[in-house]
Amino acid sequence: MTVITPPSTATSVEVRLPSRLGFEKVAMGTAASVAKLMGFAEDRVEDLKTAVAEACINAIEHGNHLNEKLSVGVVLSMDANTLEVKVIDNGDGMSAQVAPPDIDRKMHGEEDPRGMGMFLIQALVDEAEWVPATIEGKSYCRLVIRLDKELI
Amino acid sequence: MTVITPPSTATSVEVRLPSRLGFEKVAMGTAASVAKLMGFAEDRVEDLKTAVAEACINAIEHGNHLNEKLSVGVVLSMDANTLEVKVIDNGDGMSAQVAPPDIDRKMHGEEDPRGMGMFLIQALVDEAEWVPATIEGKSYCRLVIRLDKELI
Amino acid sequence: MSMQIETTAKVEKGTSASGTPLTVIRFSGDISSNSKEAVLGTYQKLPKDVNKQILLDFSKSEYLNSSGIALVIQIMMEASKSGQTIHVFGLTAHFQKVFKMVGITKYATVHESETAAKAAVA
Amino acid sequence: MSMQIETTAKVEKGTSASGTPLTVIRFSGDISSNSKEAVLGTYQKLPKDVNKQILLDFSKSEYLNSSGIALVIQIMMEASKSGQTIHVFGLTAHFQKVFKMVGITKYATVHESETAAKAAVA
Ligand SMILES: Nc1ncnc2c1ncn2[C@@H]1O[C@H](COP(=O)(O)OP(=O)(O)O)[C@@H](O)[C@H]1O
Ligand SMILES: Nc1ncnc2c1ncn2[C@@H]1O[C@H](COP(=O)(O)OP(=O)(O)O)[C@@H](O)[C@H]1O
Repeated sequence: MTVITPPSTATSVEVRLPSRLGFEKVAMGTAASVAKLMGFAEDRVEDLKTAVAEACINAIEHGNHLNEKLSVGVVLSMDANTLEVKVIDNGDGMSAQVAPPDIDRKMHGEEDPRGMGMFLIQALVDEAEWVPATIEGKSYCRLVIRLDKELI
Repeated sequence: MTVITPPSTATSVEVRLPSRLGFEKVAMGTAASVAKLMGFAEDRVEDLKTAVAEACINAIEHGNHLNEKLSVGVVLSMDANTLEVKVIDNGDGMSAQVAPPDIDRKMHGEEDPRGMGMFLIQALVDEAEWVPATIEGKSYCRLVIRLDKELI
Repeated sequence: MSMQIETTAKVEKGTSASGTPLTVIRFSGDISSNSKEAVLGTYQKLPKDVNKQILLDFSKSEYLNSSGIALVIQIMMEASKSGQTIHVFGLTAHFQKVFKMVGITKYATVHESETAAKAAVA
Repeated sequence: MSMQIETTAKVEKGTSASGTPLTVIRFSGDISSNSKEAVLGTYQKLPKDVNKQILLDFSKSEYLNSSGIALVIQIMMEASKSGQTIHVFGLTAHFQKVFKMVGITKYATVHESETAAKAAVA
Protein backbone atom coordinates (compact mmCIF):
# COMPACT_ATOMS: atom_id res chain seq x y z
CA MET A 1 0.00 0.00 0.00
CA THR A 2 0.96 3.52 -0.78
CA VAL A 3 1.25 6.45 1.52
CA ILE A 4 0.08 9.73 0.16
CA THR A 5 1.26 12.76 2.06
CA PRO A 6 -1.15 15.63 1.76
CA PRO A 7 0.21 19.17 1.78
CA SER A 8 0.37 20.31 5.36
CA THR A 9 -0.91 23.82 4.74
CA ALA A 10 -4.40 22.94 3.61
CA THR A 11 -7.00 20.78 5.28
CA SER A 12 -7.26 17.56 3.39
CA VAL A 13 -9.29 14.42 3.06
CA GLU A 14 -7.79 11.37 1.46
CA VAL A 15 -9.56 8.47 -0.21
CA ARG A 16 -8.05 5.27 -1.50
CA LEU A 17 -9.98 3.18 -4.01
CA PRO A 18 -9.38 -0.20 -5.61
CA SER A 19 -8.52 -0.05 -9.32
CA ARG A 20 -11.87 -1.38 -10.43
CA LEU A 21 -14.27 0.48 -12.68
CA GLY A 22 -17.28 1.71 -10.76
CA PHE A 23 -15.28 2.83 -7.74
CA GLU A 24 -14.93 6.25 -9.33
CA LYS A 25 -18.48 6.75 -8.06
CA VAL A 26 -17.26 6.55 -4.47
CA ALA A 27 -14.76 9.32 -5.20
CA MET A 28 -17.62 11.31 -6.73
CA GLY A 29 -19.62 10.88 -3.52
CA THR A 30 -16.74 12.01 -1.34
CA ALA A 31 -15.84 14.95 -3.56
CA ALA A 32 -19.50 16.00 -3.69
CA SER A 33 -19.76 15.92 0.12
CA VAL A 34 -16.66 18.07 0.50
CA ALA A 35 -17.75 20.54 -2.17
CA LYS A 36 -21.25 20.89 -0.70
CA LEU A 37 -19.81 21.50 2.75
CA MET A 38 -17.56 24.17 1.29
CA GLY A 39 -20.62 25.87 -0.14
CA PHE A 40 -20.29 25.15 -3.85
CA ALA A 41 -23.47 25.57 -5.87
CA GLU A 42 -25.20 22.46 -7.15
CA ASP A 43 -24.05 22.90 -10.76
CA ARG A 44 -20.42 23.29 -9.72
CA VAL A 45 -20.73 20.15 -7.60
CA GLU A 46 -21.95 18.32 -10.73
CA ASP A 47 -19.01 19.67 -12.75
CA LEU A 48 -16.61 18.49 -10.08
CA LYS A 49 -18.25 15.06 -9.83
CA THR A 50 -17.85 14.40 -13.55
CA ALA A 51 -14.27 15.69 -13.57
CA VAL A 52 -13.31 13.54 -10.57
CA ALA A 53 -15.02 10.49 -12.08
CA GLU A 54 -13.16 10.89 -15.39
CA ALA A 55 -9.83 11.37 -13.63
CA CYS A 56 -10.45 8.24 -11.53
CA ILE A 57 -11.48 6.19 -14.56
CA ASN A 58 -8.25 7.19 -16.31
CA ALA A 59 -6.20 6.34 -13.22
CA ILE A 60 -7.93 2.96 -12.95
CA GLU A 61 -7.71 2.14 -16.67
CA HIS A 62 -4.64 3.83 -18.05
CA GLY A 63 -2.58 4.40 -14.90
CA ASN A 64 -3.18 1.18 -12.99
CA HIS A 65 -4.32 -0.97 -15.93
CA LEU A 66 -7.25 -2.34 -13.89
CA ASN A 67 -4.81 -4.08 -11.54
CA GLU A 68 -6.89 -4.36 -8.38
CA LYS A 69 -3.79 -4.78 -6.25
CA LEU A 70 -3.03 -1.14 -6.93
CA SER A 71 -5.11 1.59 -5.48
CA VAL A 72 -6.05 4.98 -6.77
CA GLY A 73 -5.48 7.80 -4.32
CA VAL A 74 -7.72 10.82 -4.21
CA VAL A 75 -6.52 13.73 -2.10
CA LEU A 76 -8.95 16.59 -1.59
CA SER A 77 -7.28 19.70 -0.22
CA MET A 78 -9.40 22.63 0.72
CA ASP A 79 -9.00 26.15 1.90
CA ALA A 80 -11.64 28.83 2.24
CA ASN A 81 -12.24 29.29 -1.51
CA THR A 82 -10.48 26.50 -3.33
CA LEU A 83 -10.86 22.79 -3.60
CA GLU A 84 -7.95 20.94 -5.16
CA VAL A 85 -8.30 17.29 -6.05
CA LYS A 86 -5.33 15.10 -6.91
CA VAL A 87 -6.07 11.72 -8.46
CA ILE A 88 -2.97 9.59 -8.13
CA ASP A 89 -2.08 6.35 -9.87
CA ASN A 90 0.91 4.00 -10.19
CA GLY A 91 1.53 4.51 -13.90
CA ASP A 92 3.94 6.74 -15.78
CA GLY A 93 1.30 9.35 -16.34
CA MET A 94 1.29 11.86 -19.11
CA SER A 95 1.64 15.52 -19.73
CA ALA A 96 0.33 15.59 -23.27
CA GLN A 97 -1.74 18.45 -24.54
CA VAL A 98 -5.39 17.56 -24.64
CA ALA A 99 -6.95 17.91 -28.05
CA PRO A 100 -10.63 18.67 -27.77
CA PRO A 101 -12.76 15.91 -29.27
CA ASP A 102 -13.73 16.64 -32.85
CA ILE A 103 -17.26 15.39 -33.30
CA ASP A 104 -17.07 15.66 -37.11
CA ARG A 105 -13.99 13.45 -37.21
CA LYS A 106 -15.61 11.05 -34.77
CA MET A 107 -18.77 10.87 -36.89
CA HIS A 108 -16.67 10.10 -39.95
CA GLY A 109 -14.70 7.39 -38.19
CA GLU A 110 -11.47 9.40 -38.37
CA GLU A 111 -11.16 9.62 -34.59
CA ASP A 112 -11.94 7.19 -31.79
CA PRO A 113 -15.47 7.76 -30.43
CA ARG A 114 -13.84 7.72 -27.00
CA GLY A 115 -11.13 10.13 -25.83
CA MET A 116 -13.33 12.73 -24.20
CA GLY A 117 -12.34 12.30 -20.55
CA MET A 118 -9.42 14.68 -20.37
CA PHE A 119 -11.25 17.27 -22.43
CA LEU A 120 -14.22 17.14 -20.07
CA ILE A 121 -11.99 17.46 -17.03
CA GLN A 122 -10.37 20.58 -18.49
CA ALA A 123 -13.68 22.04 -19.57
CA LEU A 124 -15.48 21.48 -16.27
CA VAL A 125 -13.00 22.70 -13.68
CA ASP A 126 -11.06 25.92 -13.22
CA GLU A 127 -7.63 24.34 -13.49
CA ALA A 128 -6.49 20.93 -14.68
CA GLU A 129 -2.99 19.54 -14.89
CA TRP A 130 -1.46 16.14 -15.56
CA VAL A 131 1.81 15.46 -13.80
CA PRO A 132 3.83 12.44 -14.95
CA ALA A 133 5.58 10.14 -12.51
CA THR A 134 9.07 11.12 -11.40
CA ILE A 135 11.67 9.42 -9.23
CA GLU A 136 10.22 11.26 -6.26
CA GLY A 137 6.54 11.04 -6.95
CA LYS A 138 3.68 9.33 -8.60
CA SER A 139 1.67 10.32 -11.60
CA TYR A 140 -1.41 12.37 -10.90
CA CYS A 141 -4.12 14.49 -12.37
CA ARG A 142 -4.73 17.69 -10.43
CA LEU A 143 -7.94 19.66 -10.62
CA VAL A 144 -8.97 22.84 -8.93
CA ILE A 145 -12.36 24.45 -8.55
CA ARG A 146 -12.86 27.83 -6.94
CA LEU A 147 -15.76 29.07 -4.93
CA ASP A 148 -15.77 32.64 -6.22
CA LYS A 149 -16.27 31.49 -9.80
CA GLU A 150 -19.91 30.82 -9.11
CA LEU A 151 -20.57 34.37 -7.97
CA ILE A 152 -20.13 35.71 -11.47
CA MET B 1 0.47 10.19 8.96
CA THR B 2 -0.84 6.75 9.62
CA VAL B 3 -1.05 3.83 7.31
CA ILE B 4 -4.11 1.71 7.65
CA THR B 5 -3.88 -1.72 6.13
CA PRO B 6 -7.24 -2.99 5.00
CA PRO B 7 -7.94 -6.71 5.14
CA SER B 8 -6.74 -8.21 1.88
CA THR B 9 -9.69 -10.55 1.41
CA ALA B 10 -12.40 -7.95 0.94
CA THR B 11 -12.55 -5.03 -1.42
CA SER B 12 -12.02 -1.89 0.52
CA VAL B 13 -12.14 1.85 0.31
CA GLU B 14 -10.23 3.96 2.77
CA VAL B 15 -10.87 7.53 3.83
CA ARG B 16 -8.75 9.71 6.05
CA LEU B 17 -10.28 12.77 7.68
CA PRO B 18 -8.89 15.60 9.80
CA SER B 19 -10.00 15.51 13.43
CA ARG B 20 -12.34 18.45 13.09
CA LEU B 21 -16.06 18.32 13.75
CA GLY B 22 -18.04 18.50 10.55
CA PHE B 23 -15.74 16.16 8.63
CA GLU B 24 -17.89 13.26 9.76
CA LYS B 25 -20.21 14.41 6.97
CA VAL B 26 -17.57 13.54 4.39
CA ALA B 27 -17.41 10.00 5.80
CA MET B 28 -21.22 9.90 5.60
CA GLY B 29 -21.05 10.83 1.92
CA THR B 30 -18.48 8.18 1.14
CA ALA B 31 -20.26 5.48 3.13
CA ALA B 32 -23.56 6.39 1.47
CA SER B 33 -21.99 6.11 -2.00
CA VAL B 34 -20.57 2.69 -1.21
CA ALA B 35 -23.81 1.43 0.33
CA LYS B 36 -25.90 2.68 -2.59
CA LEU B 37 -23.59 0.99 -5.07
CA MET B 38 -23.90 -2.23 -3.11
CA GLY B 39 -27.66 -1.99 -3.45
CA PHE B 40 -28.72 -1.05 0.07
CA ALA B 41 -32.22 0.40 0.37
CA GLU B 42 -32.55 4.08 1.12
CA ASP B 43 -33.56 3.60 4.78
CA ARG B 44 -30.57 1.35 5.45
CA VAL B 45 -28.30 3.94 3.85
CA GLU B 46 -29.70 6.49 6.28
CA ASP B 47 -29.10 4.14 9.23
CA LEU B 48 -25.51 3.64 8.10
CA LYS B 49 -24.94 7.36 7.57
CA THR B 50 -26.00 8.21 11.13
CA ALA B 51 -23.97 5.35 12.60
CA VAL B 52 -20.84 6.34 10.65
CA ALA B 53 -21.30 9.99 11.61
CA GLU B 54 -21.61 9.16 15.32
CA ALA B 55 -18.56 6.88 15.21
CA CYS B 56 -16.53 9.59 13.47
CA ILE B 57 -17.66 12.26 15.94
CA ASN B 58 -16.54 10.02 18.80
CA ALA B 59 -13.20 9.35 17.10
CA ILE B 60 -12.70 13.08 16.52
CA GLU B 61 -13.80 14.16 20.01
CA HIS B 62 -12.97 11.35 22.41
CA GLY B 63 -10.30 9.44 20.47
CA ASN B 64 -8.29 12.27 18.92
CA HIS B 65 -9.40 15.05 21.29
CA LEU B 66 -9.97 17.42 18.35
CA ASN B 67 -6.26 17.41 17.58
CA GLU B 68 -6.23 18.27 13.90
CA LYS B 69 -2.76 16.85 13.47
CA LEU B 70 -4.30 13.42 13.94
CA SER B 71 -6.54 11.92 11.36
CA VAL B 72 -9.51 9.63 11.66
CA GLY B 73 -9.35 6.61 9.39
CA VAL B 74 -12.47 5.10 7.91
CA VAL B 75 -12.06 1.74 6.21
CA LEU B 76 -15.05 0.42 4.30
CA SER B 77 -14.71 -3.26 3.44
CA MET B 78 -17.31 -4.86 1.29
CA ASP B 79 -18.21 -8.23 -0.04
CA ALA B 80 -21.35 -9.28 -1.88
CA ASN B 81 -23.71 -8.90 1.10
CA THR B 82 -21.86 -7.16 3.86
CA LEU B 83 -20.44 -3.72 4.41
CA GLU B 84 -18.06 -3.37 7.33
CA VAL B 85 -16.92 0.06 8.44
CA LYS B 86 -14.03 0.59 10.81
CA VAL B 87 -13.60 4.05 12.27
CA ILE B 88 -10.09 4.31 13.65
CA ASP B 89 -8.61 6.88 16.01
CA ASN B 90 -5.39 7.47 17.94
CA GLY B 91 -6.85 7.19 21.42
CA ASP B 92 -6.98 4.32 23.86
CA GLY B 93 -10.51 3.43 22.85
CA MET B 94 -13.00 1.66 24.97
CA SER B 95 -14.81 -1.59 25.21
CA ALA B 96 -17.41 -0.57 27.72
CA GLN B 97 -20.94 -1.84 27.56
CA VAL B 98 -23.25 0.74 26.14
CA ALA B 99 -26.13 1.63 28.41
CA PRO B 100 -29.13 2.76 26.39
CA PRO B 101 -30.02 6.37 27.11
CA ASP B 102 -32.75 6.66 29.74
CA ILE B 103 -34.95 9.55 28.71
CA ASP B 104 -36.66 9.69 32.12
CA ARG B 105 -33.34 10.08 33.87
CA LYS B 106 -32.25 12.64 31.31
CA MET B 107 -35.46 14.62 31.78
CA HIS B 108 -34.91 14.64 35.53
CA GLY B 109 -31.31 15.77 35.21
CA GLU B 110 -29.97 12.48 36.57
CA GLU B 111 -28.17 11.66 33.34
CA ASP B 112 -26.26 13.79 30.81
CA PRO B 113 -28.56 14.87 27.96
CA ARG B 114 -25.76 13.67 25.66
CA GLY B 115 -24.42 10.12 25.56
CA MET B 116 -26.61 8.76 22.77
CA GLY B 117 -24.02 8.18 20.05
CA MET B 118 -22.93 4.67 20.91
CA PHE B 119 -26.51 3.61 21.57
CA LEU B 120 -27.60 4.89 18.17
CA ILE B 121 -24.72 3.13 16.45
CA GLN B 122 -25.71 -0.16 18.06
CA ALA B 123 -29.38 0.34 17.34
CA LEU B 124 -28.95 1.30 13.69
CA VAL B 125 -26.53 -1.31 12.36
CA ASP B 126 -26.48 -5.10 12.40
CA GLU B 127 -23.28 -5.40 14.41
CA ALA B 128 -21.27 -2.87 16.42
CA GLU B 129 -18.09 -3.39 18.34
CA TRP B 130 -15.56 -1.14 20.07
CA VAL B 131 -12.00 -2.38 20.05
CA PRO B 132 -9.52 -0.64 22.37
CA ALA B 133 -5.98 0.17 21.27
CA THR B 134 -3.36 -2.55 21.74
CA ILE B 135 0.39 -2.67 21.22
CA GLU B 136 -0.25 -3.89 17.69
CA GLY B 137 -3.18 -1.79 16.70
CA LYS B 138 -5.22 1.31 17.09
CA SER B 139 -8.56 1.83 18.72
CA TYR B 140 -11.55 1.49 16.45
CA CYS B 141 -15.30 1.21 16.26
CA ARG B 142 -16.44 -1.50 13.87
CA LEU B 143 -19.89 -1.58 12.33
CA VAL B 144 -21.46 -4.03 9.98
CA ILE B 145 -24.60 -3.78 7.91
CA ARG B 146 -25.91 -6.64 5.81
CA LEU B 147 -27.77 -6.52 2.57
CA ASP B 148 -30.13 -9.44 3.23
CA LYS B 149 -31.55 -7.74 6.30
CA GLU B 150 -33.60 -5.46 4.12
CA LEU B 151 -35.34 -8.36 2.38
CA ILE B 152 -37.21 -9.31 5.51
CA MET C 1 -12.24 26.39 7.46
CA SER C 2 -15.36 25.13 9.15
CA MET C 3 -17.12 22.10 7.81
CA GLN C 4 -20.19 22.86 9.84
CA ILE C 5 -23.12 24.66 8.37
CA GLU C 6 -24.21 27.44 10.69
CA THR C 7 -27.48 26.86 12.48
CA THR C 8 -30.03 29.61 12.30
CA ALA C 9 -33.38 29.82 14.02
CA LYS C 10 -36.39 31.96 13.18
CA VAL C 11 -39.21 32.47 15.63
CA GLU C 12 -42.74 32.76 14.30
CA LYS C 13 -45.99 33.28 16.15
CA GLY C 14 -49.09 31.43 14.98
CA THR C 15 -52.25 29.70 16.05
CA SER C 16 -53.28 26.09 16.04
CA ALA C 17 -56.17 24.76 13.95
CA SER C 18 -58.41 25.38 16.97
CA GLY C 19 -57.10 28.89 17.58
CA THR C 20 -54.59 28.28 20.40
CA PRO C 21 -51.55 30.60 20.21
CA LEU C 22 -48.33 28.79 19.41
CA THR C 23 -44.71 29.57 18.72
CA VAL C 24 -42.80 27.97 15.86
CA ILE C 25 -38.99 27.86 15.92
CA ARG C 26 -37.75 27.16 12.40
CA PHE C 27 -34.21 25.82 12.27
CA SER C 28 -31.92 25.64 9.31
CA GLY C 29 -28.35 24.40 8.90
CA ASP C 30 -26.72 21.67 10.93
CA ILE C 31 -28.14 20.65 14.29
CA SER C 32 -24.99 19.59 16.10
CA SER C 33 -22.74 20.46 19.04
CA ASN C 34 -22.22 23.81 17.35
CA SER C 35 -25.90 24.73 17.55
CA LYS C 36 -26.31 25.41 21.25
CA GLU C 37 -26.94 29.13 20.86
CA ALA C 38 -29.33 28.75 17.94
CA VAL C 39 -31.27 25.84 19.40
CA LEU C 40 -31.24 26.22 23.17
CA GLY C 41 -30.52 29.97 23.13
CA THR C 42 -33.45 30.78 20.85
CA TYR C 43 -35.82 28.72 22.96
CA GLN C 44 -34.58 30.28 26.20
CA LYS C 45 -35.18 33.79 24.92
CA LEU C 46 -38.91 33.11 24.63
CA PRO C 47 -40.82 34.20 27.76
CA LYS C 48 -42.03 30.96 29.28
CA ASP C 49 -45.36 32.28 30.53
CA VAL C 50 -46.79 33.30 27.17
CA ASN C 51 -45.26 30.62 24.92
CA LYS C 52 -46.92 27.44 26.06
CA GLN C 53 -47.08 25.55 22.78
CA ILE C 54 -43.70 25.32 21.07
CA LEU C 55 -43.28 23.80 17.62
CA LEU C 56 -39.78 22.90 16.46
CA ASP C 57 -39.44 22.85 12.65
CA PHE C 58 -36.55 20.72 11.36
CA SER C 59 -37.61 20.66 7.71
CA LYS C 60 -34.65 22.85 6.69
CA SER C 61 -32.02 20.91 8.65
CA GLU C 62 -30.28 18.41 6.44
CA TYR C 63 -27.92 17.21 9.12
CA LEU C 64 -28.73 16.26 12.71
CA ASN C 65 -26.52 14.33 15.09
CA SER C 66 -26.74 13.06 18.64
CA SER C 67 -25.23 16.23 20.09
CA GLY C 68 -27.93 18.20 18.31
CA ILE C 69 -30.59 15.85 19.61
CA ALA C 70 -29.20 16.41 23.12
CA LEU C 71 -30.03 20.11 22.69
CA VAL C 72 -33.62 19.19 21.87
CA ILE C 73 -33.71 17.13 25.06
CA GLN C 74 -32.45 20.15 26.98
CA ILE C 75 -35.32 22.20 25.56
CA MET C 76 -37.71 19.44 26.61
CA MET C 77 -36.31 19.47 30.17
CA GLU C 78 -36.84 23.19 30.57
CA ALA C 79 -40.22 23.06 28.84
CA SER C 80 -41.41 20.34 31.15
CA LYS C 81 -40.51 22.45 34.20
CA SER C 82 -42.39 25.47 32.90
CA GLY C 83 -45.50 23.68 31.69
CA GLN C 84 -44.78 24.13 28.00
CA THR C 85 -45.56 21.50 25.39
CA ILE C 86 -43.03 20.65 22.68
CA HIS C 87 -44.07 19.54 19.21
CA VAL C 88 -41.64 18.50 16.52
CA PHE C 89 -42.17 18.38 12.76
CA GLY C 90 -40.19 18.36 9.52
CA LEU C 91 -38.10 15.32 10.40
CA THR C 92 -37.33 12.72 7.74
CA ALA C 93 -38.66 9.20 8.35
CA HIS C 94 -35.15 8.26 9.49
CA PHE C 95 -34.96 10.97 12.15
CA GLN C 96 -38.53 10.32 13.28
CA LYS C 97 -37.28 6.81 14.01
CA VAL C 98 -34.15 8.10 15.74
CA PHE C 99 -36.18 10.49 17.93
CA LYS C 100 -38.34 7.56 18.93
CA MET C 101 -35.32 5.33 19.62
CA VAL C 102 -33.83 7.77 22.10
CA GLY C 103 -37.18 8.24 23.85
CA ILE C 104 -37.96 11.81 22.83
CA THR C 105 -41.48 10.78 21.82
CA LYS C 106 -42.23 10.10 25.48
CA TYR C 107 -42.00 13.82 26.29
CA ALA C 108 -42.67 15.53 22.97
CA THR C 109 -44.95 14.75 20.06
CA VAL C 110 -43.44 14.18 16.65
CA HIS C 111 -45.69 15.08 13.70
CA GLU C 112 -45.52 14.26 10.02
CA SER C 113 -46.01 17.86 8.93
CA GLU C 114 -46.61 21.40 10.08
CA THR C 115 -50.33 21.01 9.35
CA ALA C 116 -50.50 17.85 11.42
CA ALA C 117 -48.65 19.58 14.27
CA LYS C 118 -50.95 22.59 14.19
CA ALA C 119 -54.01 20.35 14.07
CA ALA C 120 -52.78 18.43 17.11
CA VAL C 121 -52.46 21.49 19.36
CA ALA C 122 -55.78 21.64 21.18
CA MET D 1 -18.20 -7.53 -6.45
CA SER D 2 -19.19 -5.14 -9.17
CA MET D 3 -19.61 -1.48 -8.40
CA GLN D 4 -21.36 -0.88 -11.67
CA ILE D 5 -25.10 -0.82 -11.91
CA GLU D 6 -26.22 -2.96 -14.82
CA THR D 7 -27.57 -1.08 -17.79
CA THR D 8 -30.90 -2.16 -19.12
CA ALA D 9 -32.73 -0.91 -22.19
CA LYS D 10 -36.40 -1.16 -23.07
CA VAL D 11 -37.64 -0.51 -26.57
CA GLU D 12 -41.01 1.14 -27.02
CA LYS D 13 -42.84 2.06 -30.20
CA GLY D 14 -44.77 5.29 -30.33
CA THR D 15 -45.75 8.22 -32.48
CA SER D 16 -44.74 11.83 -32.48
CA ALA D 17 -47.17 14.66 -31.78
CA SER D 18 -47.77 14.86 -35.54
CA GLY D 19 -48.28 11.11 -35.93
CA THR D 20 -44.84 10.03 -37.20
CA PRO D 21 -43.82 6.57 -35.94
CA LEU D 22 -40.90 6.63 -33.55
CA THR D 23 -38.89 4.26 -31.39
CA VAL D 24 -37.98 5.08 -27.81
CA ILE D 25 -35.07 3.29 -26.13
CA ARG D 26 -35.38 3.73 -22.39
CA PHE D 27 -32.15 3.16 -20.50
CA SER D 28 -31.70 2.55 -16.84
CA GLY D 29 -28.62 1.92 -14.71
CA ASP D 30 -25.13 3.21 -15.42
CA ILE D 31 -24.17 4.36 -18.90
CA SER D 32 -20.49 3.48 -18.95
CA SER D 33 -17.93 1.24 -20.64
CA ASN D 34 -19.96 -1.68 -19.33
CA SER D 35 -23.06 -0.68 -21.27
CA LYS D 36 -22.02 -1.55 -24.82
CA GLU D 37 -24.51 -4.40 -25.23
CA ALA D 38 -27.41 -2.51 -23.66
CA VAL D 39 -26.76 0.76 -25.46
CA LEU D 40 -25.23 -0.07 -28.84
CA GLY D 41 -26.58 -3.64 -28.96
CA THR D 42 -30.17 -2.58 -28.35
CA TYR D 43 -29.96 0.08 -31.03
CA GLN D 44 -28.35 -2.30 -33.53
CA LYS D 45 -31.12 -4.86 -33.12
CA LEU D 46 -33.69 -2.39 -34.44
CA PRO D 47 -34.25 -2.80 -38.20
CA LYS D 48 -32.83 0.38 -39.71
CA ASP D 49 -35.40 0.73 -42.49
CA VAL D 50 -38.48 0.99 -40.28
CA ASN D 51 -37.03 2.84 -37.29
CA LYS D 52 -36.19 6.25 -38.62
CA GLN D 53 -36.84 8.38 -35.54
CA ILE D 54 -34.98 7.12 -32.50
CA LEU D 55 -35.47 8.68 -29.05
CA LEU D 56 -32.96 7.87 -26.34
CA ASP D 57 -34.40 8.24 -22.83
CA PHE D 58 -31.78 8.82 -20.11
CA SER D 59 -34.19 9.83 -17.36
CA LYS D 60 -33.53 6.63 -15.41
CA SER D 61 -29.73 6.77 -15.69
CA GLU D 62 -28.20 8.35 -12.64
CA TYR D 63 -24.63 7.88 -13.80
CA LEU D 64 -23.15 8.62 -17.21
CA ASN D 65 -19.48 8.90 -18.07
CA SER D 66 -17.40 9.64 -21.15
CA SER D 67 -17.20 5.97 -22.15
CA GLY D 68 -20.98 5.82 -22.05
CA ILE D 69 -21.22 9.00 -24.09
CA ALA D 70 -18.88 7.39 -26.65
CA LEU D 71 -21.52 4.67 -27.10
CA VAL D 72 -24.11 7.34 -27.86
CA ILE D 73 -21.73 8.74 -30.48
CA GLN D 74 -21.42 5.26 -32.00
CA ILE D 75 -25.20 5.10 -32.29
CA MET D 76 -25.14 8.52 -33.94
CA MET D 77 -22.51 7.35 -36.45
CA GLU D 78 -24.56 4.35 -37.53
CA ALA D 79 -27.77 6.34 -37.50
CA SER D 80 -26.28 8.98 -39.76
CA LYS D 81 -25.27 6.31 -42.29
CA SER D 82 -28.77 4.82 -42.37
CA GLY D 83 -30.74 8.05 -42.48
CA GLN D 84 -32.07 7.80 -38.94
CA THR D 85 -32.54 10.77 -36.65
CA ILE D 86 -31.44 10.60 -33.01
CA HIS D 87 -33.24 12.53 -30.28
CA VAL D 88 -32.12 12.56 -26.68
CA PHE D 89 -34.16 13.42 -23.58
CA GLY D 90 -34.14 12.87 -19.83
CA LEU D 91 -30.69 14.36 -19.27
CA THR D 92 -30.04 16.55 -16.24
CA ALA D 93 -29.01 20.14 -16.93
CA HIS D 94 -25.43 19.08 -16.24
CA PHE D 95 -25.43 16.32 -18.86
CA GLN D 96 -27.26 18.49 -21.37
CA LYS D 97 -24.26 20.80 -21.01
CA VAL D 98 -21.79 17.92 -21.30
CA PHE D 99 -23.49 16.59 -24.45
CA LYS D 100 -23.19 20.05 -25.94
CA MET D 101 -19.54 20.40 -24.91
CA VAL D 102 -18.52 17.25 -26.74
CA GLY D 103 -20.45 18.26 -29.85
CA ILE D 104 -23.25 15.70 -29.74
CA THR D 105 -25.84 18.43 -30.32
CA LYS D 106 -24.40 18.91 -33.81
CA TYR D 107 -25.70 15.51 -34.89
CA ALA D 108 -28.53 14.78 -32.47
CA THR D 109 -31.15 16.95 -30.83
CA VAL D 110 -31.28 17.16 -27.06
CA HIS D 111 -34.71 17.87 -25.58
CA GLU D 112 -35.85 18.98 -22.16
CA SER D 113 -38.48 16.26 -21.87
CA GLU D 114 -40.17 13.36 -23.62
CA THR D 115 -43.06 15.61 -24.58
CA ALA D 116 -40.69 18.15 -26.10
CA ALA D 117 -38.88 15.39 -28.00
CA LYS D 118 -42.12 13.94 -29.35
CA ALA D 119 -43.34 17.37 -30.35
CA ALA D 120 -40.10 18.03 -32.22
CA VAL D 121 -40.35 14.96 -34.46
CA ALA D 122 -42.08 16.21 -37.58
N1 LIG E 1 -3.80 8.59 -15.65
C1 LIG E 1 -3.32 8.33 -16.88
N2 LIG E 1 -2.18 7.61 -17.04
C2 LIG E 1 -1.70 7.33 -18.27
N3 LIG E 1 -2.31 7.74 -19.41
C3 LIG E 1 -3.44 8.45 -19.33
C4 LIG E 1 -4.00 8.79 -18.07
N4 LIG E 1 -5.12 9.52 -18.30
C5 LIG E 1 -5.25 9.60 -19.62
N5 LIG E 1 -4.24 8.97 -20.26
C6 LIG E 1 -4.04 8.84 -21.74
O1 LIG E 1 -4.77 9.87 -22.39
C7 LIG E 1 -5.71 9.31 -23.31
C8 LIG E 1 -6.96 10.15 -23.37
O2 LIG E 1 -7.69 10.03 -22.17
P1 LIG E 1 -9.22 10.46 -22.14
O3 LIG E 1 -9.35 11.78 -22.80
O4 LIG E 1 -9.70 10.40 -20.74
O5 LIG E 1 -9.97 9.41 -23.05
P2 LIG E 1 -10.10 7.81 -22.95
O6 LIG E 1 -9.79 7.41 -21.55
O7 LIG E 1 -11.52 7.58 -23.33
O8 LIG E 1 -9.11 7.27 -23.95
C9 LIG E 1 -5.94 7.88 -22.81
O9 LIG E 1 -6.37 7.03 -23.85
C10 LIG E 1 -4.58 7.52 -22.27
O10 LIG E 1 -3.71 7.11 -23.30
N1 LIG F 1 -13.61 6.51 20.02
C1 LIG F 1 -13.68 6.66 21.36
N2 LIG F 1 -12.55 6.73 22.10
C2 LIG F 1 -12.61 6.89 23.43
N3 LIG F 1 -13.77 6.99 24.13
C3 LIG F 1 -14.92 6.93 23.46
C4 LIG F 1 -14.96 6.75 22.04
N4 LIG F 1 -16.25 6.70 21.66
C5 LIG F 1 -16.99 6.86 22.76
N5 LIG F 1 -16.21 7.00 23.85
C6 LIG F 1 -16.66 7.19 25.26
O1 LIG F 1 -18.01 6.77 25.38
C7 LIG F 1 -18.83 7.83 25.84
C8 LIG F 1 -20.21 7.72 25.23
O2 LIG F 1 -20.17 8.02 23.86
P1 LIG F 1 -21.50 8.41 23.09
O3 LIG F 1 -22.54 7.43 23.44
O4 LIG F 1 -21.20 8.53 21.64
O5 LIG F 1 -21.95 9.81 23.68
P2 LIG F 1 -21.22 11.23 23.76
O6 LIG F 1 -20.17 11.25 22.71
O7 LIG F 1 -22.33 12.18 23.49
O8 LIG F 1 -20.67 11.33 25.14
C9 LIG F 1 -18.09 9.10 25.50
O9 LIG F 1 -18.45 10.17 26.31
C10 LIG F 1 -16.64 8.65 25.67
O10 LIG F 1 -16.26 8.72 27.01
